[in-house]
Amino acid sequence: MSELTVAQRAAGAEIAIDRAPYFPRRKKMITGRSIAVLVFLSICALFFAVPLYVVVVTSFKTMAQIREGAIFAPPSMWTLEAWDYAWNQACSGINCNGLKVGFWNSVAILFPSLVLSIALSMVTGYALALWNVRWAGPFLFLLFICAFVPFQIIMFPLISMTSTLKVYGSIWGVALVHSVLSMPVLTLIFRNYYKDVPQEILSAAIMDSGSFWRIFFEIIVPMSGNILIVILILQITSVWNDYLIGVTFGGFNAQPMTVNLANLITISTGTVAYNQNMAAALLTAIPPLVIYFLVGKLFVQGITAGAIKG
Amino acid sequence: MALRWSRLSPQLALTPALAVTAVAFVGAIGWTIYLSFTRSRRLPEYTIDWSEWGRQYSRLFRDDAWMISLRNLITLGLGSALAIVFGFVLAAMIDKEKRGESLFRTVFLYPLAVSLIVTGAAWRWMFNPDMGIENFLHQIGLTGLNFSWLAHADTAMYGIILASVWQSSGFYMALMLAGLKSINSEIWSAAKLDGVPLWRLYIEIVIPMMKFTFITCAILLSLGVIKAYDVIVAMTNGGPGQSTYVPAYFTIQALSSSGNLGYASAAAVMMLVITAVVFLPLVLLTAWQQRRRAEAVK
Amino acid sequence: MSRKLLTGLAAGLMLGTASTGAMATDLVIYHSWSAPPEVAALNVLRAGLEEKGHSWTDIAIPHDTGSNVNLMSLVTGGQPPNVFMESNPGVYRDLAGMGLGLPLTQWFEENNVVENLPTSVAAAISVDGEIVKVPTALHIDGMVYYNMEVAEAAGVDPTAWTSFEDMFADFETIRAAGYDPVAVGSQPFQVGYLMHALTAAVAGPDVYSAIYGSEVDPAALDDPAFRQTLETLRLFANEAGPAAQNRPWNETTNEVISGRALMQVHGDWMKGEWLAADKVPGTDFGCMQIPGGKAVVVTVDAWGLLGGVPEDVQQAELDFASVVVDPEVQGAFAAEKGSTPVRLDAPADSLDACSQEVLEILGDPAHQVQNPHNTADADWQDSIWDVVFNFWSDPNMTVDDAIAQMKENYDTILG
Amino acid sequence: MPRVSFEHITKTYGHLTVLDDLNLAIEDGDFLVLLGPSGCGKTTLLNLLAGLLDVTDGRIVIGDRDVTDLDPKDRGLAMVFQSYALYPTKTVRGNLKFGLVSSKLPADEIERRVAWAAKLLQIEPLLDRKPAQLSGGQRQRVAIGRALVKNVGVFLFDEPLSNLDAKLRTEMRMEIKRLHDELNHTVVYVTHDQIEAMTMATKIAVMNAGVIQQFGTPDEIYERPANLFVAGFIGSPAMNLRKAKLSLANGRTEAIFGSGIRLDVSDYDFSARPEDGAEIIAGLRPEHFGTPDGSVEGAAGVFNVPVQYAERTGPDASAYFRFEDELLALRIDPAIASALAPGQAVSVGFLRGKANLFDARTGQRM
Repeated sequence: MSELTVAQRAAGAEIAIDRAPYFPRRKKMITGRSIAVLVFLSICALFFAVPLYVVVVTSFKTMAQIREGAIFAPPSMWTLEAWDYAWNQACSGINCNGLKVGFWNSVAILFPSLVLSIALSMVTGYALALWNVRWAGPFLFLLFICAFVPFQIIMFPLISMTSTLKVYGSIWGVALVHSVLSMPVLTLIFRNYYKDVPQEILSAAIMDSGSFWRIFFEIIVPMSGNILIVILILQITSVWNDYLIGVTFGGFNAQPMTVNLANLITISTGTVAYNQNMAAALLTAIPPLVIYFLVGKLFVQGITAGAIKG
Repeated sequence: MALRWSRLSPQLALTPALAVTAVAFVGAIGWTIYLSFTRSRRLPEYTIDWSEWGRQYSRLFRDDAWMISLRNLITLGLGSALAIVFGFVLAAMIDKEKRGESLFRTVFLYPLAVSLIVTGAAWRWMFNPDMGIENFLHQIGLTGLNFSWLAHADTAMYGIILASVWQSSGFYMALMLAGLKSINSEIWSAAKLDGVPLWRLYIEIVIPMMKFTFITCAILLSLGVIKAYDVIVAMTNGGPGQSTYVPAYFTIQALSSSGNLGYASAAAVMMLVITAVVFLPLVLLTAWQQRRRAEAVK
Repeated sequence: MSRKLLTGLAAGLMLGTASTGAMATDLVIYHSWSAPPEVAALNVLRAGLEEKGHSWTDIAIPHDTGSNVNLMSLVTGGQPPNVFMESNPGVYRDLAGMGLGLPLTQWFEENNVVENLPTSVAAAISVDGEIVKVPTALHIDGMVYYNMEVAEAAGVDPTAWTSFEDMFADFETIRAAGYDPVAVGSQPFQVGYLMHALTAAVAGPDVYSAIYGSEVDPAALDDPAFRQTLETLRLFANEAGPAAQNRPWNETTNEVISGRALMQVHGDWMKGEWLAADKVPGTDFGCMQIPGGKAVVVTVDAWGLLGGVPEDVQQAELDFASVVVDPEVQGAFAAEKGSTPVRLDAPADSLDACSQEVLEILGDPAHQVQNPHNTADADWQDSIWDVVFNFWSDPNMTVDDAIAQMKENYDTILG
Repeated sequence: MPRVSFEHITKTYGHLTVLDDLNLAIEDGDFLVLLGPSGCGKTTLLNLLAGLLDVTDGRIVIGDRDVTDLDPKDRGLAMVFQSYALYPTKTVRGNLKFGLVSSKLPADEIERRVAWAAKLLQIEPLLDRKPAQLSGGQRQRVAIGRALVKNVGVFLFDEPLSNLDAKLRTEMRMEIKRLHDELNHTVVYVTHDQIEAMTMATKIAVMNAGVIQQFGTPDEIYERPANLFVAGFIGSPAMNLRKAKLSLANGRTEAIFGSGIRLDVSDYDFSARPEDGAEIIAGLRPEHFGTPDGSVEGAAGVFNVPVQYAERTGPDASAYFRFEDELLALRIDPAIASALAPGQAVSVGFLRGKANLFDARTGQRM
């Protein structure tokens, strides 16, 4: 719907431009209010952008310049040294192979986490929303409560459980814990979204096929574009940015990048090398940032399309 | 009634989730509750001395750090609520003033992509009195200004609030933007015809219409606040003193530094109780609301 | 360079025969060290271990990243490391209870290690009468390290101080010269260490043992000397500016190295930072014990070995232990880390002016007490840290408040 | 052959009983319309037949198979939904094929059927479009096509025309009627629109409050409504229903209204012997009146009533008169309608033999 109006507006604007030379018409005035709003928004944008700006310029500075203390000044000499150090040489304990080790761990954790958590919660949400299961109501309520359970309360038992399953301290263990912990919230989001699939479409599909899985793969999954974008973004950022689960369940082979980063920031070579810290922080933040800058628009669209609601 | 596959397959499909819930949540919570009655230290101990089963809890309520944690939880909750207000204001402005919509949206949203560990590093550096903003302000002559909030017990929480508002406002803005877009566009025209000033329209019509969006935001925010941990580690590590302790941090601290599993479990259980106290009304309200909506449809 | 080569050679020769038949084993080594001198010291051990044909898998979780839970998580999670840096006797008791303890008394005797250890070290590595730890470094928790250049510029002579009164009396002079008298870091760990070092120095070994020992006597909390300790701590806290908040110890050390502050009172691992900055003990910086101190707190960093493992793994763990306690390795290790060797027979050329000072102090058994991590209940010890850090951070908190809180904690935790 | 019968069907939701011991049977090739106001249970009945809901008690038989416990797809049915329920992510072709692929038909047979249905419904050019690119009428055709390709004996329609505009609705009505005439399937069609029912059905079941009020051909339903509900529900403007008393004096049977006006119903085909003085309700269809102020010769009764207002709907017109504090509706010639002035009193006769009489106590036809 809104797409159409955007397109219409765009079309309208084009016509107006075409005609402008012949029919000079009163331009839409920028009102005082518009200016005030734009100024306010710009100031807010500044507030939001400043930390990123500071981090970026700092990561390209030399320590000598940082010590001068001009936090907002651009680098007098751009250097990639700090980046190189953070990626290739930063130490985590005795190993000085840089953040790249943790980066690949994070990648390795990310994919199984995404597949497991999305597969589990998508199917569950679909079954709860569209199929008539007698105990769906109580189960839904239980999930709702689970969504609010703080991690701390189940942390210790989960350690024992992953240990029993022999996955503690492995990529799979971390991915499994991520999937388990995110399952209630993701399920609720999927369920809310699927609740809006017209009952008649499901009825039609039941009459046509009757197969739970065929309907899921052929009808429901193709309809899940909006919600999948939102879930993917949420889940990628939360898994990638997680620290506590990684440090608790990563053992000694599967520590994600955030743990390396925290180690790096804590390890200091006499005086803190802020440029290295900031470069490391940026390196850690780049993957989710890229995703946001690329598909942030779809994220808002997905939410607008009903991905998250009360 | 005959057994039908169409009836069975959804139930089978729900089994994994049910098993996960039963084991990882219900079972684990039960386990933790049990541990909170024991005197477990570094390792679990399964004997309960019934004459003093509540000792961990009574200690908790005499522990100043726990009281600080609770107080900070409220402070953080109230402070972070600014993120919702801020998010709404931003969303309303972006929605009305279409110019630069995508640019502003991206800028407001990006902090969400950044982990709190990174956020903490950035903000701590900006709060650093020698090299951060304070130094900058002093250099340009504003020597009276004090920006080293994290260094003082009475202002450290504000630093944390600032960082978390910075981080989460964009998310609430996105939710609000979605809520605003779902409002019938005729309302704006109607208000224009009636000559209703914009601010009254927002307060009397738009905000009440968006109450579910607000409730959703409030739920998500409270969740974030109760679970707040990373931001504390990244910004202050609980200091100065114990002035920025929050329950989640307290719990981990009790487990790791004090090596007291029983005590940590009791704190965790109290976190659950807090969660229940905060959310049960909300959960019931939502359930009731959904039922009413469902009935309205019939 | 040659020293390292020699170390490796010696280690290789000494145990080469023993290990030729042994299988190469990968040891998982857990520690919390992260500062560059600490890492350099670990690399000395790694070189020694690799000489013996084993490999080193490192798992490091630095202090104060909120995850000290890790060792016990690893154990609970069924992935216990083979070697772990741990002082807390409770952990050893837990491990023994789980069948994962490895008693070392016999091994120590067979290898003639015990007779070469200072008494305080020998005491620190036993739990319930059984040796279970492998000592790796010896430190004194409260030493005064000062920048000699700054001392000269400010016109003060730290060696002339015989008491805290003398020391604080000079602060005005130092400040007038444009230097901070003392650099502190407002971090629970630094304040906690400063507190127990001050307790030993100001209140003496008896009060110290009554509070930080394995048997706690709450009456000691009311001892006037303990009150005086807290008052002294307050004087240090007054020196903490906003910049000190959350400042790691080694950054704090750098305040002194770079000449912004005169001195730092902290564990003598500070020396590693000085050496890393190419400063020479006795020339660029001076080290001394707390003026007028009644006792010093000795920290023995030690490794625990995992028991209940296959024969070949256990042999590898013992190989690791033999590397750690090897006199040559000890010398090299201490030189990198800035510690004092745990063996009295470590090569003399590895001892700098500060280490000699430390060994001299350790000559008097009555003048030393143990780091509370070796003896005290972790919960109780942690509660003291909480109280003193709150006391440190809140100028309005009185000594009475602090003592009252400690008593209450005692009743809750140990009462 | 697919004869469809409902036997003792009961459906309850918790304490709420929607259908209670309902029985209904139609023959092969019948076009059954379930007609009733919303909430009457007609859609529930349809969903029970489709298998989308489970019966609480009773039996559903299609042909000679008891389908009560079968899955929807195994019942040999096809259904067209109110909102068309097209799969939004599939093309028209994909929509048509979806139900066939799972029935494991050979590929060329599937293609053949899709082509046949597309030709029949004239949607061949649309086959590769997505539903979002279709107009309402086109979607409707696709929805019907999706049912047709399944080649089953029974078709179910759930208010399929209610989302179309008036013109399209008429067109599609004809279309569905034509398809039924051509293919001669059994159809069960749910609607609340009596025009659809009257034009398409071979059998109508009028439902209210979960009960079938009358089951019969359209003519039977219109001419001889079984009770007050059916009488009032069918017809537009609705039948005028007025209280009256029966009088059996003078060898004549007359209905006497409150105002004294008499209506001769001597030729009425009473199902039971009427009693003198019985309370009745007389049903007078608007089209069974004579011309206002025209000849009243041979009329069963004459009403002298003031005009309230008249309205024209193009070819037709209705006039409303004030009669005993209520409105009396008449269908009249549009030309006359314009001549009627409000307040003007006219006399109008009611045709002999056209009245419907109902027992005032039971509401049943007498």
